[in-house]
Amino acid sequence: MSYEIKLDVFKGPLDLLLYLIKKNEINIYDIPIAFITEQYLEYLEIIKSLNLDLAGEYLVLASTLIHIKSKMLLPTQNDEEEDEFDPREDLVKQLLEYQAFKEVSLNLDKRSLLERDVFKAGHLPSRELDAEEQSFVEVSVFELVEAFREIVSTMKEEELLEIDVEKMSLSDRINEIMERLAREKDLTFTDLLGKGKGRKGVIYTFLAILELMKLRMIRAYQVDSFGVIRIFLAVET
Amino acid sequence: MKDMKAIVESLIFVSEAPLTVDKIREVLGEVERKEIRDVLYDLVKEYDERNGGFCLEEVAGGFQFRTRDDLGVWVKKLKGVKPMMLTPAAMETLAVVAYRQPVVKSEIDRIRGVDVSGALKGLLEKKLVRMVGRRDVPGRPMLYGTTKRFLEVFNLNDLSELPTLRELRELGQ
Amino acid sequence: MKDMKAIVESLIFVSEAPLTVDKIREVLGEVERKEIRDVLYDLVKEYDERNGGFCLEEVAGGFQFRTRDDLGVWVKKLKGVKPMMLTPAAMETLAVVAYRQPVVKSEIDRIRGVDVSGALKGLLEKKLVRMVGRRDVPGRPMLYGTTKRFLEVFNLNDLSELPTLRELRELGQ
Repeated sequence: MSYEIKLDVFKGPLDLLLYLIKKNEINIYDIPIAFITEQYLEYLEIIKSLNLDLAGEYLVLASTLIHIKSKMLLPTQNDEEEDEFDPREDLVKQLLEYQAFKEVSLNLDKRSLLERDVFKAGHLPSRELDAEEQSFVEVSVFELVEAFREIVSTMKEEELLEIDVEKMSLSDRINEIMERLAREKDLTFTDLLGKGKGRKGVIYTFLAILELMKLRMIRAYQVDSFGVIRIFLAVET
Repeated sequence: MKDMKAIVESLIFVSEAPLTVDKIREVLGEVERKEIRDVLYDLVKEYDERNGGFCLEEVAGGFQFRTRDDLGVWVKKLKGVKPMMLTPAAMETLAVVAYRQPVVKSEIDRIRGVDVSGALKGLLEKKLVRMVGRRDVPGRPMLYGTTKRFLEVFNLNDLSELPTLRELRELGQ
Repeated sequence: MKDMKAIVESLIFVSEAPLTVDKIREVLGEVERKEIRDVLYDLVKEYDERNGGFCLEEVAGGFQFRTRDDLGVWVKKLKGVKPMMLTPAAMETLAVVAYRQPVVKSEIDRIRGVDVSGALKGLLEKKLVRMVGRRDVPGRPMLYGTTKRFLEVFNLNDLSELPTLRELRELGQ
């Protein structure tokens, strides 16, 4: 597994190239290709040595630069042709276009952005209206048992063998559930039973839920029969 | 209509999104658009002069109350939320979509010189960019454009308000 | 503090729930509660006199902008949603809880002459009523009381402002 660090300093190979052009005070219409290629490759080496993941596009541009360089080294075949094709032309065009958009994006960034610089009225959220339209039905212990049975039946065989007696007490589990609910407001039944707890953990959790329901500390609801069972705190904490 | 200014004001106040003249007209019934517009500009001016905690702005084809620019720091302190951040890469991608729309992904890739898949996905999720159709060429690639939400977030009334850049115009398509 | 009024106003403006003096103080830093309170009452008065689309109200221990009472019909027309509906049975149950809190269910049953389980459940779900403890008698029955949300919905600053039963019924439509 390769460790990848997203490099946000450069927004891409064109950005790096523009940076180098600016840094060296180079005329963009007359780029000394050999020099800039050398600089560019040097930067790639530094980035690589920092163990940063280098997007393929950086290498594509590197090969483009080398290709242009080699073309410029070749003697022009027909000396009589006055306005010969400059191998840098396409690259310069691309750089200018990119630079224009880069400026536009900086301009956009300077605007008063909603939710960053300006804010609209904090409405009593409409989600409350949505929530009221869903009518929850309180579920019976019966339905809980059915959901429990399903979870246990999907557990792997080896998990059933694990017996680890004093790892977890019922009251620990109760406290854990209450704490989670206080934090998260509501949780699905499956969230609480969770995976990777082993059969014993699941059973303890289930018993804790039953106990809490009996004490009326929590309530279980579902929107429709066989729907997701949600557990809510029945008391405000 | 008696009290029209107060009614219009209350309607804007309770709207989640910028409220359009048409929508106001729908609620008020038979009132001239011009009359509504007059009331709206009156309100804009009034809030402007008052220079209070928020003002009324025309944005994304409608009207919306927004906090005053320079008070953002305090609001952030209250809300303690991280502001909506667009990375430079996302901002550049958005700029290309905004100015070149409708545009295919390969064109954005070409201009930015990188694969913009990630940035584009983020912009779609933030509902700043949407798919607007398909280009009628082999493979029928998806075309992208900006959303109304983009106008709202960037405080623009419509796309023509996008700042023009000389260089961009010169380069053309 | 320069501009304190505008800042306070913007904070209330962006808040989802009524904003308390303490919360404002948390944001502003070292400012006297009294000073904040003065600014708030200034604003309340200002909006009151302006008589526009909304006003600033002290509610549920905080301050909140609300559309003017008599404009509610227009707002409903815009939103096209029914406001929170309480059945007469729910309203009566709520009244009993509000005036008798903390109260056990059997007492509400007795006063209303019916089993209020259903109505009580609805009120709990709407977060107008909550469990506040248990009575120290055999069986330890649950005690019910009203919530902060109840104050907010009924536009009360605290329980001492409770309207008479007749008024309450009218509010609930």
